[in-house]
Amino acid sequence: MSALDFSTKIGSKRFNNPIFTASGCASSGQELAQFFPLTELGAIVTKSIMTKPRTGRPTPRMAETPSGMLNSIGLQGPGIDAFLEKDIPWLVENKVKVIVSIAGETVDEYGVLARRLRAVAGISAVEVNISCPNVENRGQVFACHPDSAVAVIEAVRRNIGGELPIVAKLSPDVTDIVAIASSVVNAGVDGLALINTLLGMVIDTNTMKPKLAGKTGGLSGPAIRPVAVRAIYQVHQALPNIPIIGMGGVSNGRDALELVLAGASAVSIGTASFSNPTAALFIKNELSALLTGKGFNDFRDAIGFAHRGV
Amino acid sequence: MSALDFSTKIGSKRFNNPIFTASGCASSGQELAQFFPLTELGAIVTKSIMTKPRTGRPTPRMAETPSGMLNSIGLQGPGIDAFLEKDIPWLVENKVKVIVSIAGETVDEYGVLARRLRAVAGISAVEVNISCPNVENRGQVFACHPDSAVAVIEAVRRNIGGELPIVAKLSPDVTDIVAIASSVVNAGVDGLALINTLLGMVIDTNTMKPKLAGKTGGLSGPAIRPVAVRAIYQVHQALPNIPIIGMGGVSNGRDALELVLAGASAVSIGTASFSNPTAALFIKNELSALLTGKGFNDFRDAIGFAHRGV
Amino acid sequence: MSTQKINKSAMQMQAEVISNKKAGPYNHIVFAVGEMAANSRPGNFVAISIDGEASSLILRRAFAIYRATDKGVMGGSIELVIAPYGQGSKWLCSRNVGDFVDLVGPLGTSFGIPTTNANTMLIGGGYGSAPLFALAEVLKNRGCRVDMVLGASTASKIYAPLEGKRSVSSLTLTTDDGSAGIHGQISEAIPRLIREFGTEVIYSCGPMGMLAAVAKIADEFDISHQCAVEEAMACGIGVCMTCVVPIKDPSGVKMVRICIDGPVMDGSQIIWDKKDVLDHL
Amino acid sequence: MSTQKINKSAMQMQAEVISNKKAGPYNHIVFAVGEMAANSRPGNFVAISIDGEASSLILRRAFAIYRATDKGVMGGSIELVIAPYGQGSKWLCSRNVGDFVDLVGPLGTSFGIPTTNANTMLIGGGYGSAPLFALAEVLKNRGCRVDMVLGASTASKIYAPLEGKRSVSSLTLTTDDGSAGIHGQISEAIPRLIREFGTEVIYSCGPMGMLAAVAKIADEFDISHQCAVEEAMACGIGVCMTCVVPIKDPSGVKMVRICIDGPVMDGSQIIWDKKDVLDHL
Ligand SMILES: Cc1cc2nc3c(=O)[nH]c(=O)nc-3n(C[C@H](O)[C@H](O)[C@H](O)COP(=O)(O)OP(=O)(O)OC[C@H]3O[C@@H](n4cnc5c(N)ncnc54)[C@H](O)[C@@H]3O)c2cc1C
Ligand SMILES: Cc1cc2nc3c(=O)[nH]c(=O)nc-3n(C[C@H](O)[C@H](O)[C@H](O)COP(=O)(O)OP(=O)(O)OC[C@H]3O[C@@H](n4cnc5c(N)ncnc54)[C@H](O)[C@@H]3O)c2cc1C
Ligand SMILES: Cc1cc2nc3c(=O)[nH]c(=O)nc-3n(C[C@H](O)[C@H](O)[C@H](O)COP(=O)(O)O)c2cc1C
Ligand SMILES: Cc1cc2nc3c(=O)[nH]c(=O)nc-3n(C[C@H](O)[C@H](O)[C@H](O)COP(=O)(O)O)c2cc1C
Ligand code: FES
Ligand code: FES
Repeated sequence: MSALDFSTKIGSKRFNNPIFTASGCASSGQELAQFFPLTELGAIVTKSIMTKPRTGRPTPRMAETPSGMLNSIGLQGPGIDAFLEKDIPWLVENKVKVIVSIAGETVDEYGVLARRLRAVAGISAVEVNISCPNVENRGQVFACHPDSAVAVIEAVRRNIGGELPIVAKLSPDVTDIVAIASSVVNAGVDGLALINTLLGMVIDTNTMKPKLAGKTGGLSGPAIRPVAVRAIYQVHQALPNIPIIGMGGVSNGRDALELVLAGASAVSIGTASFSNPTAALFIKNELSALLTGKGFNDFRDAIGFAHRGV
Repeated sequence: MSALDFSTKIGSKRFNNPIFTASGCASSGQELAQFFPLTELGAIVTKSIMTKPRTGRPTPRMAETPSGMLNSIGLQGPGIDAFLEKDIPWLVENKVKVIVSIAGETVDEYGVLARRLRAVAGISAVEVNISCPNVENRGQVFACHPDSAVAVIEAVRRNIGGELPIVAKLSPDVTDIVAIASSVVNAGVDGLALINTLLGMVIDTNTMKPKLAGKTGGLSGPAIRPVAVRAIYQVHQALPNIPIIGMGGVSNGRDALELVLAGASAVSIGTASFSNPTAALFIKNELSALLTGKGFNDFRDAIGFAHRGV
Repeated sequence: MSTQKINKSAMQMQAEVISNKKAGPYNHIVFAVGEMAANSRPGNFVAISIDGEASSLILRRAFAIYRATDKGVMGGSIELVIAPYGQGSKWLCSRNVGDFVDLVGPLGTSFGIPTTNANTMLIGGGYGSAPLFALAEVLKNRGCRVDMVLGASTASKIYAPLEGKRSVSSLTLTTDDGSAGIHGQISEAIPRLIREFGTEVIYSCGPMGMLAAVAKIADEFDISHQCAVEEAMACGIGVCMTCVVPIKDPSGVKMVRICIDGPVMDGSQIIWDKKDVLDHL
Repeated sequence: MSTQKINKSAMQMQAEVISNKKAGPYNHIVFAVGEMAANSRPGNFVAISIDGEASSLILRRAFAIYRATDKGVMGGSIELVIAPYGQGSKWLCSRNVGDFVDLVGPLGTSFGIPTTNANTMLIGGGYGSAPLFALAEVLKNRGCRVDMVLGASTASKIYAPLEGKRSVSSLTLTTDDGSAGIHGQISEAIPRLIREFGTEVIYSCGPMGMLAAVAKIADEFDISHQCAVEEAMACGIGVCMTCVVPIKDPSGVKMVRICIDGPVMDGSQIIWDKKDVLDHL
């Protein structure tokens, strides 16, 4: 059995392996470094950052659900300046591959964020979060409509310049995800991140009120994996040449393989890191063993394999 | 503690209690009758029936998922003639309250089905399934777009005549469920059924192919409950006077109460009956005890309680 | 409620594990089920909940009844033979004596018994041999000749307990790897045996591929064939429509639920080739 | 990897249950944790996985360390005091000696210890008293006066084991129903006790409502107040941002993660009134 070539590509950038963290589920990396060397992962995708510091939503911000959880963080973060000053240097210094996730309230803000990133050395891609459900009104979820999604991507593309791959992160809460995906691909993204959380709610039957202070929250974890696999499969079928960073309920190597077979070029680990701080590393090792066991020599041969004959 | 008035209303029809079966999860009732008297339930909602006998999809038709399952039955059924001849008489004879679910491939078919039902004695409502994900193309999911949803409802309303309440069953796989709900309410439905299954997929990592013969399937069970609660809450907030038959992952009295507090006037039990043949009866009893324990004298006071102050 | 026929003697209960023993690669587990045992016939199955209330595994698993004993020291009991394969069966195989499981049964159709004595052949693959031993006993009591043929990939996977052999006139083993009995697939050995024993009725239970091969042979010899089929089951009680197999029908194909119209079905009625089915959908 | 400071001595391990005993309405459980014990300080907590791999409960539960023993017969151990409340805590309370649980710890900040001897008051509500006994021991060894005040809704819910009382100068109990100690809420009794004992530093742990009341009193008396707060936690290691509490900040409100910047925090910095927070969001 020859060694597995485990590397993958998003746009022009190559990653040593396809296991990434999911935005918002590894903060900016340092918190996990006690548990394993972050350089073991393909990349750390940082928590979506906005232009200004942001307090986020009041608590409670989470509710456990069957095989999943709701969160309503509301994009709490230090703002792009503090982020670039404090978080990025630590990652770069420690040779961690970084994908920076950005989020804005307006199309212009995305442009501003992209411009701030253009000069930053050491980052490998930008993930444009246009699908966060934890914002005051659903109208702000740009990924709900092709027009608004395209407007954001164009603002980012205009401002970022150079070679940095642009990945658009989409929401599953739409009537036709393939249509949204096609529109951002036409607008020039280099990759897609699928899927963000599903909009959900839990009502506390003791208090008889919504459990989250923000009422609704984003559903993540194993519960949503079938929705993620479906979305990745549909989009890969329609757009086979666009790399997809897949995510949604992956908690072991088998799950990761499922997303890869559906069409993911990389797999991000989100909620699983909450149950298990070393989840991403463990999943990477399991996936590698599974692929080798199935006779794959090159990870890239497995991408979208479920679409092809055996 | 005074006795609980557990009755509920959908349109002009009164039901003894708010626990129903979910369409497709109790076949046409007889199968469950060994386990408890069906008259104990508010109503049996029968499996969606089409004009002609229908073979449905090939097997495998199901895949278990974390806290849920996918199904891809493809609306197998005997067709409206055999259904009215064999299944309905048994239910009526045994004094079971029946809500008939109908599904068509075209707007006209829904009209034909409605006309066939208009003369049938002993049924309490018609549930119009415009949201089955297990059809050959997603274009057939009428509930995906307000126009097609309204066209179906108008065809049913025109053909059914009389007093029979019309309930539209909606899909959560849309960008804006409130918009779809509003459009069918304007078209004259008496109630809404929320939610049908979410479109999902499982890939078998042994065969490296989609596990279901039909590739995609509908996701049901506790995994989707937060999505159901959110959909019911949103729609009840926008349309507080329209009765909602809530469903999605209810497996005990607490779950049922959660949907009621969100705005459901009745709760249908689906996948839970697969794990537990007596689930519906048990849930009815638990819900009744919970409501009484919280001091409710009238079930209807609890409907949508999470929207109001305590 | 009048005229309810489906799932007629089924009940749901908490059944106590009264024995759980390794038997080669299988676990042989005995449950105290009281009066349920009296209603259990060879071919019936039970459906068991897995892993408690907080489990993410929400569906029951179906298991063929290996043997039902109406009256014993512990009252009625049923026995199952389980291959620890995935999460559900492994959980069940790790139950201890004294544990309770949530069990629904008996479910499904049972094997039809000839009204006159006949030469019968019982063909089992893997854990599929489980329900055949109780069947053999019933057939023998009816005065039938019972020839049993059990196949598996390798010797250790053949489930054939000593006491099960009492009721059979002959026992033939086949293994794909030749580690026991006849070398080769079970279906290769059967035609010769049918001729040798003058078989008039075939009963089979095992993987669908094996059943299909047996059905073809039964058809060639024009002898009746009852087989216990398997398909992914969500409910086990006829309400979900997931467990269907395609059977021949004037209109082309009809899908029938194997949890209530099976698992025992007439092999000649089943459309075994998936391609033939797809053409009709 | 350079300069990594967060979760500095945290590790993930399979910890064996070496004792599990009922203590009134609580369970007192001891785990063998090896070297983890040496790094555990009063105020730290551990996060434990619930119910195995097939569970639908995917998040860990956090528990304050009641006591850590560096070297014992079984090597290092930690002790927890758990109220069986919902699915997670009930599962944990039903573990048997010899079972293993997946445990991450020690996590979070610990109580700050005065550098000079001071008059300290330790205020605990419900299972919130758990970490205070180990703290009392440390404070006493530093030469501090330690007055302990424990409150609960009713007598049986006060967790105050005999051996825990060794390190305290005085122990006052309060119950909402008057079934033991002073009748009334814990916060009503405190002002008088502060005056009586000349308290200079307050440590508190318990329900947020109680902590808020204590914070108000500490503010009135202008004495320092360290409290161990609670908020719904998804990860326990600082990556998810669910567990925040609002603290005062030049810009208005800042949300800090109590799993890494807490659970022990400066009571005077916390914005206790939810309304004040909402106004700032
Ligand atoms: C009518 C009926 C009777 C059955 N009787 C028995 C019985 O007597 N004894 C028994 O052990 N099982 C029996 N089964 C199978 C049983 O219901 C479960 O499918 C099996 O125990 C695996 O469940 P799991 O949770 O362990 O695995 P899952 O993770 O649920 O895996 C199920 C999948 O594995 C396949 N599979 C199941 N078992 C095996 C195996 N041994 N080798 C290879 N693939 C397998 C199935 O086809 C299915 O695709 C029966 C099934 C049916 C429908
Ligand atoms: C830093 C920290 C330290 C903790 N230390 C302890 C400890 O030492 N001992 C301990 O028993 N628990 C402790 N907890 C609480 C513990 O983490 C769990 O929340 C608790 O065990 C309930 O979990 P569950 O799965 O049983 O209930 P769930 O079903 O998860 O219910 C959790 C909900 O119940 C509330 N709740 C939790 N416990 C109680 C209770 N006893 N009475 C009333 N409401 C309650 C919570 O606020 C939450 O809303 C601590 C929590 C944190 C964040
Ligand atoms: C607590 C939490 C915070 C999240 N924050 C972000 C975020 O800031 N930006 C983003 O694009 N996605 C965010 N997500 C979504 C995840 O990146 C991921 O898309 C989703 O959780 C599905 O993956 P999972 O099931 O593996 O968690 C967040 C998810 C969780 C659970
Ligand atoms: C096996 C199966 C078959 C179903 N068939 C139908 C159907 O024929 N018509 C329909 O409107 N909904 C159908 N549904 C959807 C259910 O009625 C229900 O909306 C959904 O399963 C969510 O509820 P649950 O989580 O309680 O199962 C089916 C669901 C399942 C699991
Ligand atoms: S398993 Fe549900 S109908 Fe057979
Ligand atoms: S619990 Fe996740 S950041 Fe604190």
